[in-house]
Amino acid sequence: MEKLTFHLADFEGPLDLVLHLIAKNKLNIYDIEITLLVEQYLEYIARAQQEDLEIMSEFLEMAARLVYIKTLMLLPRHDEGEALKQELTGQLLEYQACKAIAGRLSAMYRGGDLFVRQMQNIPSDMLYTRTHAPQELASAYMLAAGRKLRRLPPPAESFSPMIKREYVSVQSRISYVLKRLYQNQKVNFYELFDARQGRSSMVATFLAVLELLKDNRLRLQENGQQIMLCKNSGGLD
Amino acid sequence: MNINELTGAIHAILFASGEEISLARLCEACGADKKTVRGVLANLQDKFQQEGCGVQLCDFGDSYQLCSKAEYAPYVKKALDIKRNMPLSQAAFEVLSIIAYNQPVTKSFVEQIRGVDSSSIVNSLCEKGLIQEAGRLELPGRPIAYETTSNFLRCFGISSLNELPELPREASSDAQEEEAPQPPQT
Amino acid sequence: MNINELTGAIHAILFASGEEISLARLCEACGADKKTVRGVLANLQDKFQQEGCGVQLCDFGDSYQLCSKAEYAPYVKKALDIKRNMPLSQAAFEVLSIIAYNQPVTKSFVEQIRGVDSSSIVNSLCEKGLIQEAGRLELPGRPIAYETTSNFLRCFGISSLNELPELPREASSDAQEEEAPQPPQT
Repeated sequence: MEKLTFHLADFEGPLDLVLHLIAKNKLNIYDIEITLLVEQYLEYIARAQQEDLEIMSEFLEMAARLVYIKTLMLLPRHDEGEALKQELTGQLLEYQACKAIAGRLSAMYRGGDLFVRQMQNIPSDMLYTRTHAPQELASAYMLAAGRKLRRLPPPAESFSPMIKREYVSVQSRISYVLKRLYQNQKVNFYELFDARQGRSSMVATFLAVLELLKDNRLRLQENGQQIMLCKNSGGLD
Repeated sequence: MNINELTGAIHAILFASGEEISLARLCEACGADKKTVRGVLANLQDKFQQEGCGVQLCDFGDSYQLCSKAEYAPYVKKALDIKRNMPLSQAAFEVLSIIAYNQPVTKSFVEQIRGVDSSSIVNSLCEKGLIQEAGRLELPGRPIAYETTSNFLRCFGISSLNELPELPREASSDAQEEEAPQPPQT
Repeated sequence: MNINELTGAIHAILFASGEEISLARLCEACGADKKTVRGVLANLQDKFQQEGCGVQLCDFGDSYQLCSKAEYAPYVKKALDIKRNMPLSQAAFEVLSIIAYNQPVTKSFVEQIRGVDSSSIVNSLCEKGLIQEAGRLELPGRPIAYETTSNFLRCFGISSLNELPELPREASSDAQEEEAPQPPQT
């Protein structure tokens, strides 16, 4: 890497720095070569750190994010890594557009050259004469301060866009059930389910059991109130 | 600079200045001598006297000021009065309520609760006679504290601050313990 | 009131008010209908364009304001002893452009796009009167939303947001539909 010719303060933020590195290395913004980017980004941060220790947390956060993406990309299946990379691309494009517009606005700006007047000093009574219900004050106060004061958790739906819906595949639960059976030969049906795993997992487990039954991979045995799962070959009868 | 440009420049200066401005200053800013500038000012004065012009040039000997013509004062007053009586904005209500429930409080207390700069709103509430300065607090920087006025009581139809609606209990108790800015006085 | 008087009155109001004033308020103050007042404003605008006039009429769609002509800025600055005013920073233009194209938006939306804390810039743009509070959004925490002001329009020499430069095509189509944080309101 060539000698540092710029400083952290030259960049508006980590996205700006990433855009700079992408341009410098002629990387494809739609399919970023993450290893190269991480390498250069980290090197840059390390050098900047030597020069001045004041590195904004946002720059470090981006470093962690890039490293995480790189790690995911090393996995045999890197769906999540791809998704995060695309997210980064989207953010970079958005920020690039923002920079472009900012440049154009700055060329249009002539705010410093137009002067307006102060209101003419006319003897005028500015006293507010309308009337309001006192309750308006209380609600305004709750609006202004309530955000920090309220202990009630916000309704769940307000977070719904933020929470990724979790999908558990039936295939993964089939291997889970089989694994339990190979270990223990028989398993309590109910023990396969754990509410803490979430609804999706429970549904998938149930479907997995049905699937295995259909394929004659296991049998159900009625044992009083208990339902036992048995391996087809050499299990209990 | 030709005479038209000079006239424009002097007009612009008088307009933007608001206050009266001395002949010497006009000359210096435009790089013209007194005689020329006086000539331009006389022309401007004539021009403003035409019908359909709302402003006039006041000549105070060796300083000058633009102001609106006296004959239009009733219209000007009416326009500004309408503005005075525009209902408070939501932001203004928020600031007013924070001051009402915590008074006397500083502007920075208000800003810490709202999380945004609120100077201009505080100023306009003062102008409207809904809040007033209540001395300075014994805090670093001796900041100005604000309190509500009697016009505030009238506006909300109550006779004392005790009649302010109660806040939900949780909110008021949390407010004291959580917010960084403590109400500066109790 | 004849048309000359009306023109004078409107001119006087615009001059005295200093800040922008809505068409409705002008009508109410002068007791004239919108069409007539619009006509008078158009005449004033023409008249101000003549040489030797230092001011211009800014049209913000349904409100109006007088301001000095940009060409006379050097003289005004010199006369009023205004130091070379600090130009806006690159960061300020970024924040302004995000707010201008997505308004009303919250501070955290701005920060999501820029990837850095932007509080102090948002506050300083408020102080400069380029943006203002636009109520609170119906989102968790009821965050304050911001919008651009008519002062913003004036500073960029446009009379409505439609006159803003178009977004770069590539980025706008790609970025908006996918990862971009959605504007909190549609």
